[in-house]
Amino acid sequence: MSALLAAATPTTTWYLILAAVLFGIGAVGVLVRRNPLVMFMCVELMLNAVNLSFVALAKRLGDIGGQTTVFFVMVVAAAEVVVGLGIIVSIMRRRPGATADDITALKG
Amino acid sequence: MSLLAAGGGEVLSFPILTALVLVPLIGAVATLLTGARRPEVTKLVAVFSSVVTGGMSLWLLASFETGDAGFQFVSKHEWIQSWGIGWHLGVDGISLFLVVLTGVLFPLAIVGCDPHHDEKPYLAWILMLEAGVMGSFLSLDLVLFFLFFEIVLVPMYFLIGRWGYDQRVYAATKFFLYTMIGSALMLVGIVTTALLASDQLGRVSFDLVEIAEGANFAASTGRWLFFAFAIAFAVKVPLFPLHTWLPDAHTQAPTAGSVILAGVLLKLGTYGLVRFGVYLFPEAAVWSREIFLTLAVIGILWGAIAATMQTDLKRLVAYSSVAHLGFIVLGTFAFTTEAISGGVMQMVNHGVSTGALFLLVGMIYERRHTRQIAELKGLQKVAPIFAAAFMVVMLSSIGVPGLNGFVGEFLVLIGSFSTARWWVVIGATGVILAALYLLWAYQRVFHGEPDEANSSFRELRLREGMILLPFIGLIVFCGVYPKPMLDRIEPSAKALLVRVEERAGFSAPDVIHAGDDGSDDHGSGDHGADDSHGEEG
Amino acid sequence: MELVVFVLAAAMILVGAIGVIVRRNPVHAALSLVLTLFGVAVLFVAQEAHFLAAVQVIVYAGAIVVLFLFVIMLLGVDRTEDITIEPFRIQRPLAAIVGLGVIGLVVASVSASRDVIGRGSGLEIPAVTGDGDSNIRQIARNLFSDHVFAFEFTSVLLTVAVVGAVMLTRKVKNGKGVS
Amino acid sequence: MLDLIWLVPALPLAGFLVNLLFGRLLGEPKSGIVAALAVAGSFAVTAGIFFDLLSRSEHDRSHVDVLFSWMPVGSLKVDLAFLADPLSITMALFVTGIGALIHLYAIGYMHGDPKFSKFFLYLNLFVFSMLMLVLGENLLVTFLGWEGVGTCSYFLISFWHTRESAATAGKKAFVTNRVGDWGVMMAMFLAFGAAGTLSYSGINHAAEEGIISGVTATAIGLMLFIGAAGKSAQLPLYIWLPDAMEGPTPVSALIHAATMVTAGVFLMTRVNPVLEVAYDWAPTLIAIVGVATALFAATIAVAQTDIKKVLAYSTVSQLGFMFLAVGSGAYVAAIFHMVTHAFFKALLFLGSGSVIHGMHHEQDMRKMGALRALMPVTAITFIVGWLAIAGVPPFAGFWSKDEILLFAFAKSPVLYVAGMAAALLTAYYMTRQVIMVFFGEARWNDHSEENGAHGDFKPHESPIVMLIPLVVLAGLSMVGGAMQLPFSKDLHFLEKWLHPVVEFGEADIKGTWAYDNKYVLLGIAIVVALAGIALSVAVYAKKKIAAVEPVLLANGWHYDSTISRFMGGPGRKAFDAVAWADRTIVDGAVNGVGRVVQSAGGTLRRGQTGAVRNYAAFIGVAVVALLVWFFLRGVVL
Amino acid sequence: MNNVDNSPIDWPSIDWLAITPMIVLLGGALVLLVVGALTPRWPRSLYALATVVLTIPALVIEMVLWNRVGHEGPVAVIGDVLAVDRLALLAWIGITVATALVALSSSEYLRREQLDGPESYAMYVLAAIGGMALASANEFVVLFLGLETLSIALYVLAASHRRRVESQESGLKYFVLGGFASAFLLYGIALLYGATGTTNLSTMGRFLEAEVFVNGDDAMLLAGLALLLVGLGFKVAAVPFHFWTPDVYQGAPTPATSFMASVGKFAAFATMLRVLLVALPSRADDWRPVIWVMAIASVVIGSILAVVQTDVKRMLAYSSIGHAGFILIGVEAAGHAGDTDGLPSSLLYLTLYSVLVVGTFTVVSLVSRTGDGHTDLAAFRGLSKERPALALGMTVFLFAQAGMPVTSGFVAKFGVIKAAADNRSYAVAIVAMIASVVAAVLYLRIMISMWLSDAESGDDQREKVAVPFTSALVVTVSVAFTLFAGIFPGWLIDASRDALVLVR
Repeated sequence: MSALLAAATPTTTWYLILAAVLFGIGAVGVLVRRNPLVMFMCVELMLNAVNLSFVALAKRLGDIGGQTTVFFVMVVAAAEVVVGLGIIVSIMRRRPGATADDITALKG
Repeated sequence: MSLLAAGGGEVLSFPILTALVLVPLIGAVATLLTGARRPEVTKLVAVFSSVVTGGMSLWLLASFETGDAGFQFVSKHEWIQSWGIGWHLGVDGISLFLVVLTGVLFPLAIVGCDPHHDEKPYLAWILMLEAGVMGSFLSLDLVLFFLFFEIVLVPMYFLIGRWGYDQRVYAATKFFLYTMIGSALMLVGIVTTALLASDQLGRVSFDLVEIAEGANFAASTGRWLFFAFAIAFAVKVPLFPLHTWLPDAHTQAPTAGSVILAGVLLKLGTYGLVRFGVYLFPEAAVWSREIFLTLAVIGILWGAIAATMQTDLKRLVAYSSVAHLGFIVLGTFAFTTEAISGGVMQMVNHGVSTGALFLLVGMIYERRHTRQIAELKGLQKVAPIFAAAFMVVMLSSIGVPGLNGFVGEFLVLIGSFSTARWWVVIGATGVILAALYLLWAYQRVFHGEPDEANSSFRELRLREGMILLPFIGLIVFCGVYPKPMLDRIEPSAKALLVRVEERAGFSAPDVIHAGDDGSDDHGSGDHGADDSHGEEG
Repeated sequence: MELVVFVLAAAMILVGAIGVIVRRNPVHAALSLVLTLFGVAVLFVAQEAHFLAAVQVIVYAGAIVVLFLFVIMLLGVDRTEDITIEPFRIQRPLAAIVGLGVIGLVVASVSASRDVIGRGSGLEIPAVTGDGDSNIRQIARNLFSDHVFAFEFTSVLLTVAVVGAVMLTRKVKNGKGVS
Repeated sequence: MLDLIWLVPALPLAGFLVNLLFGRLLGEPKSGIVAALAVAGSFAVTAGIFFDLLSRSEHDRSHVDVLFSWMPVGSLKVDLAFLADPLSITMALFVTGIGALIHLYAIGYMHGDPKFSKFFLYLNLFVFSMLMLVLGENLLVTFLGWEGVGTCSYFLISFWHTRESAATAGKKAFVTNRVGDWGVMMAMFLAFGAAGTLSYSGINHAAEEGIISGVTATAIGLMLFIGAAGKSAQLPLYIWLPDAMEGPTPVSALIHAATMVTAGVFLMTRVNPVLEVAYDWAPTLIAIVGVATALFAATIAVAQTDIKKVLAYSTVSQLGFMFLAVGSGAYVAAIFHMVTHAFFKALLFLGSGSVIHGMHHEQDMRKMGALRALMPVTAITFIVGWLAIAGVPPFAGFWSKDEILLFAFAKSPVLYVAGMAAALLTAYYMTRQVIMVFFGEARWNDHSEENGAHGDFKPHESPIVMLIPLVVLAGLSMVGGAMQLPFSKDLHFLEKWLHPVVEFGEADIKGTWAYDNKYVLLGIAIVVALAGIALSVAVYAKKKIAAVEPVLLANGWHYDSTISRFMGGPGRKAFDAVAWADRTIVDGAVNGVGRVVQSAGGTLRRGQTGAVRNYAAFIGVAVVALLVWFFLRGVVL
Repeated sequence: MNNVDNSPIDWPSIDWLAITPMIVLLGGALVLLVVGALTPRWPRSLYALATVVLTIPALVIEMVLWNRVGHEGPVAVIGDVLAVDRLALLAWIGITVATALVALSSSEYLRREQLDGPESYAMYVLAAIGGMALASANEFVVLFLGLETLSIALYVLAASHRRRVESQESGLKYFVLGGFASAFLLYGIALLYGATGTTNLSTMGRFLEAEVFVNGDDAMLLAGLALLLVGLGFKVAAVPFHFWTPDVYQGAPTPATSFMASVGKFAAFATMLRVLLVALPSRADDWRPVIWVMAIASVVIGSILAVVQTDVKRMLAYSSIGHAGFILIGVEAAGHAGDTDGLPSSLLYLTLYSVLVVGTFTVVSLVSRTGDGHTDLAAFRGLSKERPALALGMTVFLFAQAGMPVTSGFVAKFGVIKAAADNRSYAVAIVAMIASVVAAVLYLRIMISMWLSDAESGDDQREKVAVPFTSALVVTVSVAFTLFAGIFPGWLIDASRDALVLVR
């Protein structure tokens, strides 16, 4: 059993696959949700998937650089959230309850 | 050879060709800078600069060395060195008369036509147009030529679009886009030509002479490149079936615009075919000659037939241009000295006679505010002198011997007959149709008893007469005594032909010379070709 | 052990992720997001990125999600969204293509290349020990050597964020809106 | 004297220029006098040259005067040069001579016309062009004149341009002539290709030397014949000539009877060596066309009621005779008939003009009659002309027509019979005309109102300036035959004179049955002419036989109207179809491209829905596509 | 082995001169913010002036650096993360100049629209810094940070007209899609990192040059490349990642639009060139076809969609997609082995286009009148009568965008076409030229509006177009440059050619 478990030790590839799935779910989320906030959350999911990949690869490569990159990604994510929420707040103030599908004045 | 010519040019301390381009340009700027309060000053400035340009072009004509096939008055300077683009101007027998025509036609168009509103920008655009046209005829650098060729569209666009008639915007846009699509291909062609030639030249150069002398393209490559150029010129000519922008542009353009469009702008196409098509790619030109001959002949007939059925006088003249330009293309691709010289001559002749025709139609419009043939009647009775002027110009357009139109047409046909017999047989029927549509139109407009609206038609005024006089003078002079022109055109045409024969192995069937001079016959032998090649610039 | 951790964390992550995209109420979505974020943090630990795991929890779960929730409450947009209805007919099929395509192709690519991952590592950093400090130290070292410019540059990014927030959310002066 | 040959065309040109610049200033009649003097001067110079040439030996009777090099390009060397030789001087003589007479006549005829000076301007220009035509040293100079006379003819036919029919007739003449000109151009091209020159001496020389092959010579000959058919109103291009009668009568006399229309015959004679080298069927074809035209036009003339139309169709018919001569190799006879025809046809036209003048511009013969008393000079001269054309000896027409028929018989009896039939009809319809106009009862009183004459309508004799030419021409018509009498070799003056020009092409009929029995033919000709006259007298004067004037003939076998219907119907439709195709297909394609771009844009922009989720989805799909591509590149390829 | 704990941190040497432009700009931005917050309101144009003044030392130092690179060759500084080569410097200069011009042109806009002063200018400057970092990033982390700095600033600028819903909508769209695309980009970086073990461009390039991949080993690398291209393609607004462009360009405040089109595009293309040519030249055969398709799709779709628009800003947005396609042609050419035309031609295009587009949008922003809403074709009607000089300037810009000779647009197109032809990519060249003719329709339509349309009723009641000094200056400078560079482009061509030597 333990041998079996040992053989089934998750490798980097497992992590990468998991990350890919998470990324995919995030991408789908952006496409199917209409609430801009939730869409934004899905982008965060995608970023987390990337982070997971970075960490796993860093481990595999034995390179701390991957982890450092994740750190920067988090900073960026934070900054993005601030501004993104700012935009959403300013638009929602004018048009409470608007979904992404309602905001289509510009088209064609 | 070009160096020799360049050396000859440098002796002149005055860069006449550069001045020919720059003077109208400066005139345009100066026109714009004149005060709005004094419209007559504006006009004076414009007239002055165009007259100076015209004078310079006549001086050029006077000091042109007859018998020299190469480029004269060459002005060659580095410009965009990194891309091998230079300011290279020169004039030879093929371009000389087009330059002179440009120089002469513009002052007449400026003086002879009235824009009715916004005179200042109108004059500035016309002068810019002149600079562009001059540059196109003088450029010996592919990019420089393209630059002028393309920039010409802008003033013409505004002239049609702002000072034209009711459908002007449509016509101007059509003209602009149609021509631009041709030149878009040409630009690719130009760039490719220079890049492919650079393998043999050792450096990228857009210099026409350098490429023509130094590079030899593989047959298939040359053909593609040739077509890239030829399509642009075919649109400009315009060659059937790419001609439909022309009637619209002509009809909607203000009179000066039509005069210039017919007079010189269309020649950019035929001139381009000779200078850049045949000269650069003789092999491809020979290879594709049947296509061009066929299209030219179709154009002659099609244009003539379509002209017959027009109800708008200006449109009729426009279609007649399609037919006439067909003759020039026919001559170009017949590859005989007579035909090419005739073609070049016909470019000038068509410029003079169709220019004058548009001027006259413009005068009719000024008086009657209509160009509809059906609304005009019996003008000859009330304005016999006007009718006479129209008649002379019309006969020139029909190609009656003794007037200029005949000389070019005849030389084209007789020259082409040996190498393009059946095309000539069919194309020559165009002269019948030319008589048909023009005389029919003349009959409807000038003959008959004038109705009420037409009975107050004003006779030709002195100023108008003075404008028309040079046209009629040229029409008669060139028809009676074309030798001075031919003497200057022929060496260059012959040199071009020698090049075609040498590069493409094309030779016109030898003409049997009964008795008189057989010495001119350079035949198809390589030696003879090499010898005469020496004269080429 | 590792397998168990991985499976559990993966389950958290996926459940949370799916929660984000299927929970109709944005508040619930945000809470699902927290679940995912925690799962990721767990895997960070499993991959010996202790520092990042901590930051993940603090920054993401602690700050970002809170911010989300805060905004949801502030704007009162916690209305449920009917995700059974899709106004654009092609949207869902496209989403399926995108989701499956991205997942499938990336997974396939990653699997195809699994043997060569790590080949490009020029650095032979000793295997990370169990010492928790070490990870932070390594990151710090890395941060202040190779990435010192990037690190300093984040200041610009954060300034942008701050100024941006100010610009976006300041009250509209001079009343009338123009549209 | 020969060096002054340039004066021959220069004088009318000067007259033209004077009238162009000062015509209105000079006014009537001075401008007419200037014009007439110019042509008369030209005649004087020509006469001088004629005597100069006559004084030379036969093979020295050719002189080329080069004015300047006209179109020197490549191997084409065309000079503006004049050729003075028996043929051109013969032509020039009667062109200037008859021209001068007609100018004189026109001073009277055009009296009171507001465009008096302009008429003479055109007339001078015409004479100039005609002289260029005949004196040209090469085909191109001839062509210059050729087109010039065509243009002048256009001006003069539509001289009264406010009249729609005149304007149309002018245009019709020009365009029809242009069809022929196409042939001339082709001939020039062929000749240049074969001989490398356009000069007559070069071409004829080349033909004589055998440099021009038979097939080329045939082509050149036929192409020239197309041109000649156009200019000289032969089948199938004769249609313009009857309509050309819309012009003032002096014009009809000068251009459409005496000079211009004979240019085709002149041209064919000029290049007779080429025709000689051509395949045999080529001249035969010309002869057939000629005789067919002669017969065809004669049948039409039988039923015409317009005094000038009769003469017009008769001209067509007589020109047919000339081409019959050309086709039979009887160039001297052709020229002979051309000259005599010029005399009597000019006379007839001027006479008819005098009648019209006297009848206050009435041209319908049915409204005339019994004019001989009122217009005695006109009547007598007209009768002389009638006898000449009818072929009554010893008037000029008899001799020339007989010579033609002699050669025709030598070529083929069929041609002779057809020609004789035409001659019979000629005598018949000309007699009819004379009777209708000058004899019988006066019918003009019945129609005086509709003639626009006020009150008392009475035909009157024309003024003296108009009568002088009539008398002179009548004299010439009487004695013109003397220049070539069949009785003895010594009396063949014209033949001897023209010999150097036609010696290569002239058919040799010695030894044929016809030659040996030419007096028999002479007799037959006299009988036929008299029979025609007698028949006509019986029909129109004695009214013993009912007149046969079928509508078919009056309408010219519906030939012209059929062509007109075709041009106005299917022809016009075809032209319209081209214009339509240009608008909708050629231009439609251009606009279609624009529309395609527009609609492509319209379709594409629907993808830009404005919904951000759509955008993300599209981007996502693109991502997948990109991934697929790279995956394929990495794994599969 | 003893832990490395105690060894001092191996600080990289810092080439201060190389980052002085950024520091100057950053310092200036902060001063602007602080002063703006603390002092009473300045006359508004002073902020613009201050921004321009700020760019001058930055520009001077960039010139100095340009010279230095000429003498000492290109170097990567601060631990090899920042490339100082002429590609970067040209981008920096372009960005700096464009920033100054946009700042000048927004002065009037902000006054008219009653928007805030200093923050906007600071935002431009900060975004420019982001763009500069992006353009010279030799390290994916810096690249990502620079990209995000630029992007986030642009999101804010796009949404910064708080009274226009269009502005907010464009901000939101840009933000959502931008975040979406950034995620792809980042994922791409991650996969590349996994495949190569480094995030440094030079190192990656060297590694890939040496490495041989067999049977699908490079799948991850290529997947990373694919996702990277998505991110870059999004940023440069190439089809099929262009969907945001028209909406954002139209909705954003016009000066912000011009900033996006100039600075944003310049920085994004610079980084695209650098990534592809420094890190991934050995995979050129893989990415070149993709760029090829993107280029053709961009020129065609950009042109076709542009001609059916009625809103000028939207037209120009589509035309900018077309222009991006042209630049991509240069990028594609640069991917051919031994090519020396592609990179210079792209850079030349970018340089000329960024000035051009600022000028164009400045005119648009003037014409859009109070409320920034009048950007449809009708708003331009009669401009030639009302403001002939402005109309003339716009005409020059439009002809330049159409690629007419004697303007910089021709030089730009010529360079790109030449690069394509040099690599025998004739099809691309022909398609691009034909598409540019289609695109000419839209420029003509604007010109028709300005020059050829008759006035309609109500036109005289419209607000007059005001042309303040600052905007006039921008238009004048842009026109002068457009014409000058069109007639004497030699120096720019040489400069762009110098950029061929990259830090590797």
